[in-house]
Amino acid sequence: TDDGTGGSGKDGDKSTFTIGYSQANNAEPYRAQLNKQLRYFAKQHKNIKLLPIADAEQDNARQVSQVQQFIQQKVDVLIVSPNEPDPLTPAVEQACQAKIPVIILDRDVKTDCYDSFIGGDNYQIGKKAGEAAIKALPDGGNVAEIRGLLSTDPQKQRHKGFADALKGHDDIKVVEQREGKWLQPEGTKIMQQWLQRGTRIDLVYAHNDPMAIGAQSAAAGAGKAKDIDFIGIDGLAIPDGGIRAVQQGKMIATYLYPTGAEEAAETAAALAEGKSVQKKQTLDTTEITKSNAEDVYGRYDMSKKSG
Amino acid sequence: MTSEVPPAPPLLAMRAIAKSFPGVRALKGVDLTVHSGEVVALLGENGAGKSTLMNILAGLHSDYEGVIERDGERVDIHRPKDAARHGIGMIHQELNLVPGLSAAENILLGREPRTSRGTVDRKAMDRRAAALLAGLGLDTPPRRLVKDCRIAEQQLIEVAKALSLNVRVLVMDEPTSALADAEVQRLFTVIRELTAQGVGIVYISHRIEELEAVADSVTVLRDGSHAGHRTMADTTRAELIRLMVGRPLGELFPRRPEQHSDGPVRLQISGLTRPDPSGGPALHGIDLTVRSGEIVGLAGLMGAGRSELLQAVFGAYGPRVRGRFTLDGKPYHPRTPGHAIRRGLALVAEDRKEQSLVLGNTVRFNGSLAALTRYRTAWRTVSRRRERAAVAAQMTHLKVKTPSLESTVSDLSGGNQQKVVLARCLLTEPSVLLMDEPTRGIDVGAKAEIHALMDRLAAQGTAIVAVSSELPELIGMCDRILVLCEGRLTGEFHRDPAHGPPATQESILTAAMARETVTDGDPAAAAGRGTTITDAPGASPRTDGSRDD
Amino acid sequence: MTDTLPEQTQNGSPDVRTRARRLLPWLGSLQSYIGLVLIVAIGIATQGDTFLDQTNLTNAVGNFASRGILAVGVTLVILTAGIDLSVGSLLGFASMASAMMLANHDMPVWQIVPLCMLIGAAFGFVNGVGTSVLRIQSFVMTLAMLSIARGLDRQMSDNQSVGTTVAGPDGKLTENAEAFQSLGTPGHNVGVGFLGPDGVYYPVLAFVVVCVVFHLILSRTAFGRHIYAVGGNPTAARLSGINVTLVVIAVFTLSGMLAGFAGPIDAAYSVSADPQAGNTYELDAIAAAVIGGASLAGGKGTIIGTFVGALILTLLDNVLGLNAVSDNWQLVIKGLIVVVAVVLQRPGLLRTLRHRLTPAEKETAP
Amino acid sequence: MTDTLPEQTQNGSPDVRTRARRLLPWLGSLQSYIGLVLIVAIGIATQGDTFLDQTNLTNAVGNFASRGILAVGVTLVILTAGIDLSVGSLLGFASMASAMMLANHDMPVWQIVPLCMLIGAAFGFVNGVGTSVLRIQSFVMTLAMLSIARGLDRQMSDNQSVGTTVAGPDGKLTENAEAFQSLGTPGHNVGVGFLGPDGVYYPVLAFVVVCVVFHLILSRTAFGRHIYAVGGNPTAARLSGINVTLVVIAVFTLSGMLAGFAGPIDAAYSVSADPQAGNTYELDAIAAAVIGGASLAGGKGTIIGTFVGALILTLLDNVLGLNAVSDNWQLVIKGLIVVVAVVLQRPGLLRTLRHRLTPAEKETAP
Ligand SMILES: Nc1ncnc2c1ncn2[C@@H]1O[C@H](COP(=O)(O)OP(=O)(O)OP(=O)(O)O)[C@@H](O)[C@H]1O
Ligand SMILES: Nc1ncnc2c1ncn2[C@@H]1O[C@H](COP(=O)(O)OP(=O)(O)OP(=O)(O)O)[C@@H](O)[C@H]1O
Ligand SMILES: [Mg+2]
Ligand SMILES: [Mg+2]
Repeated sequence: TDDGTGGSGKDGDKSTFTIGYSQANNAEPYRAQLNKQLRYFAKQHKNIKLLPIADAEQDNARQVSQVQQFIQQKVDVLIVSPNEPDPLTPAVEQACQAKIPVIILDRDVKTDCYDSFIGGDNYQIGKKAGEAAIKALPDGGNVAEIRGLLSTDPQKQRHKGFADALKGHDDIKVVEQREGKWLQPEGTKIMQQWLQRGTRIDLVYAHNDPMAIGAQSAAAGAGKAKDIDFIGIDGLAIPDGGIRAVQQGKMIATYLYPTGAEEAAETAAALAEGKSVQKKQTLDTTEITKSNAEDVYGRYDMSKKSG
Repeated sequence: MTSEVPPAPPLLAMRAIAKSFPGVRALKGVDLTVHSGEVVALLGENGAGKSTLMNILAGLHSDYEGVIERDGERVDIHRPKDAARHGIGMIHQELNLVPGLSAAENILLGREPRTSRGTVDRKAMDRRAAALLAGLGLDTPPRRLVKDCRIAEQQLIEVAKALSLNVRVLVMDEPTSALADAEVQRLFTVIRELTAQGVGIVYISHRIEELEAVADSVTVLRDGSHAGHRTMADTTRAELIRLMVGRPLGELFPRRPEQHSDGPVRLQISGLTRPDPSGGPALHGIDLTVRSGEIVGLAGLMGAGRSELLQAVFGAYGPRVRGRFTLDGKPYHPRTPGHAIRRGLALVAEDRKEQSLVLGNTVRFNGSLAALTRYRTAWRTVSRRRERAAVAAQMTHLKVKTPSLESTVSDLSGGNQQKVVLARCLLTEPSVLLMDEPTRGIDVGAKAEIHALMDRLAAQGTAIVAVSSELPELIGMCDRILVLCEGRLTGEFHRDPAHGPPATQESILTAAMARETVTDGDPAAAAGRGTTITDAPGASPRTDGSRDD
Repeated sequence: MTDTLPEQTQNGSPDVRTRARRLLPWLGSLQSYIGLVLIVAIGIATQGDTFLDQTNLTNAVGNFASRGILAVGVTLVILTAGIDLSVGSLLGFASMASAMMLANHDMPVWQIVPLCMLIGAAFGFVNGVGTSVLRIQSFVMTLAMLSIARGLDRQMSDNQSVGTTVAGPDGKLTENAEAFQSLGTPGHNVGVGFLGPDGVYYPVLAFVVVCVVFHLILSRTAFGRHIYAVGGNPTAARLSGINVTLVVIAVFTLSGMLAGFAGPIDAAYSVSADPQAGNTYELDAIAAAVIGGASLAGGKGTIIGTFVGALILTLLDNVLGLNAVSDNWQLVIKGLIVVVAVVLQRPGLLRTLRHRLTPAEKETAP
Repeated sequence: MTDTLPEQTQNGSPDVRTRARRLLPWLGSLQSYIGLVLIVAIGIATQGDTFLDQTNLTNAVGNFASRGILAVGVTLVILTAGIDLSVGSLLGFASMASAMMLANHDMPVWQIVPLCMLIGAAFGFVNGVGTSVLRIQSFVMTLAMLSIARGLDRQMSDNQSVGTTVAGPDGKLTENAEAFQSLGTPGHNVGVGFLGPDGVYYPVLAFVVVCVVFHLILSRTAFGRHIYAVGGNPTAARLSGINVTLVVIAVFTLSGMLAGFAGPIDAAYSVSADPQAGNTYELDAIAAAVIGGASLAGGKGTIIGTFVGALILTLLDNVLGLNAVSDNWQLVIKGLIVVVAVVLQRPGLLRTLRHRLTPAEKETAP
């Protein structure tokens, strides 16, 4: 997927501009999909060349040094998906001091010194999930929430949005919540323990699809899958992703967490040519249910488009 | 527990000392008295409780019963520090050095001289260490790491360590077990100097002739109780042995006078040469023939390469040895110990703690380790029953003193550990038995048994090559004695003068120090260097000071 | 050694001590399980039948099964005074490989599992050679392998997780996928009928079988003895005719093989293979072994101990989960209980106790 | 030791061998740095000035500094044949504590840092007591502490990350916040003027100073000797009147203290304390020590070695990054190079080489 020859940012001719992208952690299906799409859409723009994507492996220090390395290489545009907001802030500032245009993708940083922020709205997603839950439980019921790694920003937003949506619906109670650390096996384990505790659960809201699917398989194992609805987030268009899970009836709904790859590529191209761009691009989510699953999948499926 | 203070309080008095270990009653109320300037020998069979008693004195065991008095004052000793505080030092039976630290650092460990800045004063340290070592006739460079020192050097470092304490009471638990005659003499000189300064010494050894040389009086232990106290002057070897063994001892050297050098050749070696790229010992063109039923002894000063010869033959150095070998007529070349064992060789290694025993494991485990394949079942598992039976047989055969087959080897007394090593080798039923200091740390009684055993094995056709630093033992047991010096054969002596020059202490020692025959350089110079052991491990030839004093 | 001498009686009532000391050896037999007993006790006390319920226990053990299997392999390595940090990554690689064999090549389970074991063994073999022939400290060697295997895993999978619930054209699971599920997907038991009315949960079965097999190997075969010898005193082992190099290579290979064996189980359990699968499992595996009494210094440890260690870890997790302890406090309590459990079952403890029951116990320095 | 005996010369050109062998000892001095040299060479070869550029090197070392400081502490523990897995969590706890002291109590740096060191030392002390007095294997004890400290950290912070860029009413950074930043926020150097024109990056300075100090302690003081003795042969140490228990407690306390010291640096570096901060740092720290030649069996290792090990790890990372090697392959290559580096700088290597220079070298058994 890459030609290993990096650091070409130094050469003088500006027919093509080099783009450096620092990814928080490649080894999450969602981010892997993002990378794929970004490579693909970058290809669509003749004037930009995407350097091999740098993977921070969830390590702030590592990501900071990667950003610093891109600065060293004098890339023309820098795209960053911060692992955590604060740690990356100074690095981003270093970049903009070096007069390198910066695009912040997916997670925010604590400075205005960037050119464009592109990202989904986790709070809104959480809220929509909450509304779906209300719809799914017309005459009330018990909800269990499997949360992402507690310290992470998306987790907080998705939790808050969901909670806010449920405000005023006293007949719907969140009876259980545990930290699933975004991991599928955790989802399974936690669900098993909840069922064991004998808590009546009508709906499970998981902060991402893997945890939802994990929980669902636990419920299925206990023969309780029919009586429980599952809601996830991400809606990846991969064979193993949430969209397929919705089609297979494992989940009643999942929420597309847009990768923003397409927008990022466009913005990068624009910045490279010195065009001005919109400072904040918030991407809307799409609710994915059985009805629209197939065409959403078709829209975002990357397997045929090579990046 | 108030005991009346005698008019002239002894330097040290231990009264009614009792100590139990799981499954063992090691000491049952033992008394020991040491007066200033006196050398008290502590005698007893393996497992009699000598080390335990002394370990208590050195503060190794926190829980015991009985009273310890220094200069008539009752003192309680429960930690090494306590012992040190009361001027008690001990040279332990097992070497206890830090391999990664230098000789000097080991000698002064815990009492490092400080500079004004509070850092370690290395120069002072090296100076003191060098001085102490020189006092023992060793000029090992103080900075050499202990792991690069020979076992004998290490033992002398232990001695130096104890001396550095300038103690009032010094316990020596088998300090000579790894020393050849020359060092032993050295050590005795040191002991005499110490006693002259009024230091009291407790001296443990299984070499009774040594005791006669140094000890003023003897305290004998048997099965953890006090079996008697004698002044060296008016006692006899026989009496001492009767006291410790409880029965009159069979003949120490049961070997019949005639020489058995006419059996079929079992092991033949010609031109064995081992270059030592790693600074280890070198062996040069050694020819050796051992016949069935023959016991061949290897004599030599320490560093002569005796151990190395056995190890090389046994394949411990891998195939990187040159020379032509035949075993029972078939060609053989050392490859690995495993290969050697399969070919019917067995080695009793020199250092039981480092080379032989899995200390943390059981007697059964250690005993059967080399012979497990013999107890294979149809399922290729090890038959516990047959294994246990075999090991048990050897244990009784060698009279090993152990609570059970399942007790940890490290809990056995030194001598009994040595017997476990012997048992392991015998269980492989070797046709050629290589023994390096087989009776190290073994009591006279057991020694006689082992000698008898060697004789019996030989009679059954086993060929035995034995290394020993005790010449009387070699002379008493061997049909032929080969003398090594600096990795070369420098003499062959026979039990039966008809076969060749007879084996006598003098002839052997002369051959052992025949440096001029191996290295050019005049005898005088050789004698001059005679008292020293040179630095670079194994690099330059070594000898030691059995000429002076 | 329970008889007391007059001297002892002088301080503190002797007979009580004596009687106490008579008791201790008897306790000794149970003692190494006290830790486990403790946790089970807590479970019963707080959750009663909910905890004891068979499904719960099956789930609890099942969740840890793949790590438990790793722990067995790691125990072998630890016995030789080595350590194997790569097992987590190897499991990850094997799980990914198995999922891809199923999803992309629709291979039957009976081919997938042996192949994965082979793959794992190959990696393990490299670990062994690096450790014994190149004399690299196992910590570094296997840490490097951890990184290498993970990298290959991610490259192979292009960082995509691969699902194991492969549907055929008819939309239903393919035959092979069905079979694969029985390797660990919750609720898919094997041996229904001849292994109890509703069969058993394969991961649990596999874990137990692995434990039994390797317990027998360690305690009954010469190879087992050699492992202990190599760990206890390599020189002695070598002079006793043991090929130390081979033994070391063998244990690492076995450890890798078991990781390969656990891979498909983990994939089936998660109904998908994640590129991160097995991440940090090595810590749990080593912990299980060490909590079970294995000494990282080598030569000391048993499979039974490791089994108990694994149970302690997973049941503790289960108990805390059932009691809905907050996630943060779970971490704290888990740490504390593990310490308590280990202290309680330390063999030394009884001897120390006996010391305390006899005079002059200023053993440990201030 | 280079003199050849007649026997040796007889086969194969002796003089060449002899000369070669004469060379080796000289090489020996450099040899233990070959690994590092190798990586620097690769860096220069592939990136030239981009790599050698001072900013780049500063960044590279700076990023690893906090882990490097942990590595120093861990080295002490490893020398006593122990291991400390808790340093990562302790660093996390300390960084959180420091951030809260700054944000909630507006405390000055010169109070924060010592306090954090105290906190770390306290945790470390518990590790030490657990290991030496309760005789819990350090692996278990510190693993438990890893979990405990992390739990407390998360509880204390309520899983919220705490920013260190605290603004006063005027909207500008408070004085204390300014000062705090200089502890590690990239681009904020200390000692501008008297430490070079644009000063030095504090984390680098701190790391180097810590290394020097503890190098002196280990090599020059009696305490240092005792650490080696305890690791090399505890019995011997005990018999020499060294208080083994105290030494062990001391090293764990120091290790914890250093983790506490590194905490604020990490917080300043991240301009915030994340509840997960320091997660898995312990592995990097131990790796640095072991790659630097420390033996987990105890008694063997140096601070210089650990320093080199740290450089190897971070520069390797840097070089691969600058060359924009795809991340998956980075993992693989990193593993491979580490192995190569370790093999190259193994002291044994030269001896082995010398063997090879003499006849009949089929040493290792089939
Ligand atoms: N740590 C221990 N645990 C259990 N039993 C022990 C321990 N140390 C010694 N023993 C037992 O105490 C008895 C006396 O041992 P000790 O070492 O004092 O004998 P010894 O007189 O030194 O014998 P040797 O001459 O062989 O050294 C032996 O039976 C031994 O098994
Ligand atoms: N640990 C070691 N390191 C380096 N050289 C050694 C070591 N041990 C022995 N040597 C060398 O091996 C040679 C023989 O040593 P060793 O003392 O074992 O011979 P030996 O004849 O068996 O004497 P003894 O058996 O009385 O110790 C010596 O010249 C010594 O230089
Ligand atoms: Mg003894
Ligand atoms: Mg010898």
